[in-house]
Amino acid sequence: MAEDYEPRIVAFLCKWCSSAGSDLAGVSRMEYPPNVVPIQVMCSGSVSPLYVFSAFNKGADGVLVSGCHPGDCHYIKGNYYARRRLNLVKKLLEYVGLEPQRFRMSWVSAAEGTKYTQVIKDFVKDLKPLGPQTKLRRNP
Amino acid sequence: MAKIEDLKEEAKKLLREGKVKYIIGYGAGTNGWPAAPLFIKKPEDVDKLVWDPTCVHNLVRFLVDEKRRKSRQKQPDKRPVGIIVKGCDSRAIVVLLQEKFIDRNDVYILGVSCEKTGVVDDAKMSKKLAGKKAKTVQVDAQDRFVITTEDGKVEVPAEELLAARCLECKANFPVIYDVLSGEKTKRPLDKPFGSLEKMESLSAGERWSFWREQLDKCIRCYACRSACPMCYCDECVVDSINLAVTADTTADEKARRTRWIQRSAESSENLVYHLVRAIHLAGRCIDCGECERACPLDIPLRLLNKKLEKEAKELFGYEVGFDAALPALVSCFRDEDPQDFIR
Amino acid sequence: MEKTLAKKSFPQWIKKLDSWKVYVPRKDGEGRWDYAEAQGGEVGLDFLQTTVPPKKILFPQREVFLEFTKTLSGNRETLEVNEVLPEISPTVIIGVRPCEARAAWMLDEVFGGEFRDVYYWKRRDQVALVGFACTTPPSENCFCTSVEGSPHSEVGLDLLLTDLGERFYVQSLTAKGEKLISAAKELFEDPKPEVKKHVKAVQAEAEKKIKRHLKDARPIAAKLEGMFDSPLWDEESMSCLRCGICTYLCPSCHCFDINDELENPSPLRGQRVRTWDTCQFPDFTMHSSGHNPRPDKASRLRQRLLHKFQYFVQVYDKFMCVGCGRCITLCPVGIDIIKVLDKVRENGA
Amino acid sequence: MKRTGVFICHCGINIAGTVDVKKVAEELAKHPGVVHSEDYVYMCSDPGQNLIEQAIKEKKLDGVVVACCSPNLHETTFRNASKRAGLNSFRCEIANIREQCSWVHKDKLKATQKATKIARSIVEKVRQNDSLDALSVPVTRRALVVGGGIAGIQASLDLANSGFEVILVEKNPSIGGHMIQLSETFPTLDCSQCILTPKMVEVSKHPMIKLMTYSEVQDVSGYVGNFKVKILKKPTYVDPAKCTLCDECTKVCPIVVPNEFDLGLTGRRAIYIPSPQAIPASYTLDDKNCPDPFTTIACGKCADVCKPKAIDYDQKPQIIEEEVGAIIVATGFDLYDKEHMAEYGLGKYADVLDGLQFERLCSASGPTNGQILRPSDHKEPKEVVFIQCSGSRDPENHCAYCSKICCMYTAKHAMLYKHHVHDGQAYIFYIDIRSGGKGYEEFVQRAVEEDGVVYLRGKVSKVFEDKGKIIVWGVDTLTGKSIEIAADMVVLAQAMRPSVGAQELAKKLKLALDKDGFLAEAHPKLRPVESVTSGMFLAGAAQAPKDIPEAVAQASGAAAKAITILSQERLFHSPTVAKVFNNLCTGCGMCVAVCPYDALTLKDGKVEVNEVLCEGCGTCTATCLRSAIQVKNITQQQVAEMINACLGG
Repeated sequence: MAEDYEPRIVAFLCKWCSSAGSDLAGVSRMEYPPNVVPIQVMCSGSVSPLYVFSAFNKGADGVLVSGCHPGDCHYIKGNYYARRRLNLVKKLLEYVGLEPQRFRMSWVSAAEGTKYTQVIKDFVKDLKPLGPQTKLRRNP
Repeated sequence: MAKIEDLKEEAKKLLREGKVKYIIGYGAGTNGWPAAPLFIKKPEDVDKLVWDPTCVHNLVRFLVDEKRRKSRQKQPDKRPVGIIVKGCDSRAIVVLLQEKFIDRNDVYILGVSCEKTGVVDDAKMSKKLAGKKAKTVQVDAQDRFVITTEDGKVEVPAEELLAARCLECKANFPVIYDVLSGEKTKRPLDKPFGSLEKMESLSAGERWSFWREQLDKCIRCYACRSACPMCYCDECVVDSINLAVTADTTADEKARRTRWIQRSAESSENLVYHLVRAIHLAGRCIDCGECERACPLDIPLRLLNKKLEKEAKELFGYEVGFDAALPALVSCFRDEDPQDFIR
Repeated sequence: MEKTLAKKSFPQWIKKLDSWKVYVPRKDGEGRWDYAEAQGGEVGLDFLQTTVPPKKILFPQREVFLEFTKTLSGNRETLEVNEVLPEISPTVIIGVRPCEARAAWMLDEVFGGEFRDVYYWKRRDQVALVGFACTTPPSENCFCTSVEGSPHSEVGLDLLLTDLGERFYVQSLTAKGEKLISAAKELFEDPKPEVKKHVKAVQAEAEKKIKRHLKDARPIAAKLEGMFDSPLWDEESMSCLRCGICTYLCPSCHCFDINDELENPSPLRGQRVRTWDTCQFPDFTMHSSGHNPRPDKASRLRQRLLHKFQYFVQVYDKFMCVGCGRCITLCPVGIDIIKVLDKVRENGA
Repeated sequence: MKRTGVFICHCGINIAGTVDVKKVAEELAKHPGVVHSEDYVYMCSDPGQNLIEQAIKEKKLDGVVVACCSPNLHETTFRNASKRAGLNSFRCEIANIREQCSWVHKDKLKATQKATKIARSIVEKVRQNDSLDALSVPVTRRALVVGGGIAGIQASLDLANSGFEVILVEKNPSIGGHMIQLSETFPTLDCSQCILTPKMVEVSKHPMIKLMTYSEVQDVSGYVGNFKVKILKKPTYVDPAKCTLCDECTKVCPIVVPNEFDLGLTGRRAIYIPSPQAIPASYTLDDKNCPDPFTTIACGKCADVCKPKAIDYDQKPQIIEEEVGAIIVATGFDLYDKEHMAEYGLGKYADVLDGLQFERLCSASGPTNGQILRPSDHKEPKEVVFIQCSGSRDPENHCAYCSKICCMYTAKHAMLYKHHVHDGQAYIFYIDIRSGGKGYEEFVQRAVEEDGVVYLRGKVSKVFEDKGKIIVWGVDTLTGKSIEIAADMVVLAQAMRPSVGAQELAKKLKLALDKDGFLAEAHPKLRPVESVTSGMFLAGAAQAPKDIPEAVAQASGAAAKAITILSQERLFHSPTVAKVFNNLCTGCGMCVAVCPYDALTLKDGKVEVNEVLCEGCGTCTATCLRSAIQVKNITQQQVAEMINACLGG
């Protein structure tokens, strides 16, 4: 694997917890790798499996979905639906042979800037040895 | 094997009394055999009905057509449609009811129990016959398949020729019906997800090579979704063509149809198509195996859907097709849903 | 030119065709036949019919027409468009069934004529078709003889090989065919006089083996003209699933769609591509207004039959059906074009 | 929309220090549909905002992207600027390139590339944003308060005193809740009834409060600002206007049942007044016990003796419909069931009491007129064991949570006991003492120091009766010694549970419950008095165990929150709500099932959105198999383009 390979990651962050947590990481000037481009969604419950497949299809090496901790959802229970739906997505992706490291989900609260930073660091670290994702990607 | 003589009587009665619009059943197919869907409008045609182990089709698919047809008619005939269903097919009706796609009064269900057998797998049978052509398949009193060929009869234990889904069938009798032919015999099931074992034992790399090879064959003829009774959407999300346009659809709405994948039958696009289909069938697929059977290139699509059926069972304790009052798999959750995969 | 080729020399001949890209029928793990690039001299001779016809090589499911890039410098927007023509080396498909070569002949008509389709012809000109006359028992649903073809039709082929047991009887039909023979002249022999008789016998036998027949195809074509509004279409299409099997896998169906596929949003970059399409998909005739002139299965089944047996006959004086039987064999619900046409014949009779 | 303007903020060096803002502006200028792209040192400054306004006007922009700090900070600033320039504020969006980019990266090149991608993705989003106007609905400026305990009373008074009409619904015949049963209250030991009854009277006399006792909420529909409530008014068979409180009826009533007010320590008649201080001051004929369920004969004696003819057997239950703009739920608590506490002999031995029963024993209006006597033999108990955490802090067997007020009231009980029985000895078994609160720790100390209460740290293993004594076995974990006390009385500090029926009511109100069955607040820290449903607020022990001052504080908080709604003529609601594409909807109802706000309903085979209820979370969108429901301005099409933009380039 080329030394300078930088995985491309799309992160779907819920507005109320994870995006706010990521903001906190910024306010606290924590440093993490710039591989992630965040997309703010209202709730992790709104993350359709289509988003995940599409991100991989358009060339993402990793996809992260992050929402509020169970019980903390701004919309009461959206993250519970996300948890169920995306568990199935993960199982399916792994079943067709996608490396399990490539799709990830995390609970990051608005207070967990440190956790967000760690989630991203770990994700990038885990993706690097895998090299580019070519399986779902169009025109690899 | 159930005898359907009593169903025929019922069918005749229904048609004679005008209680149903028509009856969807099985008749002689191309070249007289195997069976093919048959639509009966007149009582005198009821005798064309056949029932044998080649009645593989899930006729519930045609209720979708019926609904579309009705929606096009100005004054639709509101009588129910009679339909012959096996155990698996009946579960499709349950899902259609669950999703309010049909109303219970839209159908008159003529249930047939597969009892101790089921339907034959064409490939297994060809292999067994080693080049000889089958003319008929029947079930004898010992629940064996009796195949008639040009050279005479061959008797085969049912397990050897049954379709994989029949071997994994939880309820080989209709779970919902108006009249039932045959006994509600449960088949003891050692391995409800046996067909997945091989795939699950492979490494990620091997699984990828397998699916890559299989899905590369896909020509996107969409027979899989066309044969599927659950794929009743007027427009599939992978199509970006605005099929479902009505008089009040605005130009804006037409323009804003997302193109998730390209039409080109390339391996990435094929894969995404099949992934989307699989995830959309999670908790909805009742394992009638029609997608796999319809596929002209023999892509083992059932393995995708079965996997999610298994996950739904194991992760969420969810079983589809038995209770129309149940919320959809992804429309509910339990506090204790697993989250070990979440950081 | 007529020659014979010993079966045992067959692999050697294929090896000699090293300046060609060679496709041969190959069986996969599940026993399904497909045209694939030759590996060594190995050729499966015991095949009946591939699932996907050789149309996929002449008229690929996806073809790039052009590539475009939109760039902006200062306030000037430039759209750069580059036409992409298929670059293919000389190709030979060995093991084409005569019916499929007849289909190629139909494609030639469609993509030729007044509006030559450059993309098609760029390929077509490079491709030679080597036919295998059908001597093995045909499929359950072969009916080529009913639609003006035969198990040993020469139309559209460059070479026709007839299996005589130990040897092939080789008929060269075009200059391309000559060239293929001359690649390994030494393997080919002049036929002995009695061979012709043998061939005739084999051919007669093959014709006899065809199990299915469509009577009076031409009169049916004439009859179809008055049947646009017949309730027959409704009846016969009841079990249709609206999938694309019958047309995608038909050697003569050739409808397509053109789309722009974006690869990058900024700067805007993408390709214009042609992909197969089929009249059996409900969106095929969808207008942007929401109106669909063929809104139901009946009208789509009618379209398929009318195109093949009425419109095409009117324009090209031939059926757009070669009787390969794929649409019958592969239809998941047993829709049978012969049976439907039989009903057309009997309609109103 | 094809005329987007992009504005990149330097934020001094906060952004420009790590992100090459010129380069981002340059790259964005090349993006399809971008007609204006510039950078400025402080976009949020007046000159910065002017740049945006000017560009909107001059270049006829139909979309604005400001790449700057988090949208939480200046989204409103820039949306207002856009609005001033005549652009719909929903066509302005923020690309967060500070908190989520410049502040967390060091590599300038990579940070610049990332900022470019973020900005591009927001351009793609804006391109498809609709112009939207806030939704507005008129407000019904009245409130419903459910529950007439101290929390409900306080909330009602606060609302009424602010000039809003209140309907106070109480399921029992009298308001006052559990507080009216208490004797003294900690830590001041003032008389509970003395401080509560003035408030109860104020409620009953307040012109803005419509008191509905012996009534229950049956159904609630509608949404914030406009709820429709159906209230069941159960018949009392007594006309309070005529009743003179002469008490003749109870004297002749032959039916005796346990008195709820004294928690079964005394009996009452089928016709009764709950307590001498009951509000409304009137009798109730309890139709569960009259006519006697065994004889099914209504004797009619009470009506015979009632001189003012206040008794009317023909009263029927009534359903009363009310319209309100806000609802406060103050349904209070009940004590953990006796049946669950058999291990400590509660309900089995007459001299094992729960906390509320002990309150009644201490109360001057109680069954013993304030003397502490054993229920079994009416003797003064000389040794009393108090057991804390009875049923609470025990996740294996009982409630996992801490019932919060028991440490304090047990100290109070021990103290009251000593004040009544000077030569008695009080023991308290405890796990920890939690005495956080003003004057609370001092209060506990007082119990130990002044009243000689013996605190034993440890759990009680067994309670049983032996020769007229209640034997308590326990362990003092501080000394490690086993302890056996032959007590005369045992008092259990039973855990507080949500009141009976609260769960059912929560269902009717579509309120969420937490894992313990208490009503769930909208946010545990920041929205502790709001329920998950907009326009409904929580007060008192219905939300979690709490003491009187906390319940009162929360009630006032809930009233204030309700007033934020009731004080408005109209309510405004974000217009980024779900929208159904009828052509694609098949009416399967999957989205209806997931909507946390019940904003979706099925009508004629299609889904309809109640825009006022919808909060725009988009869970419906991800659930729909057909992409037939989308949230405005964050549609799947938009996200698809954003994904594209994030990965392109």
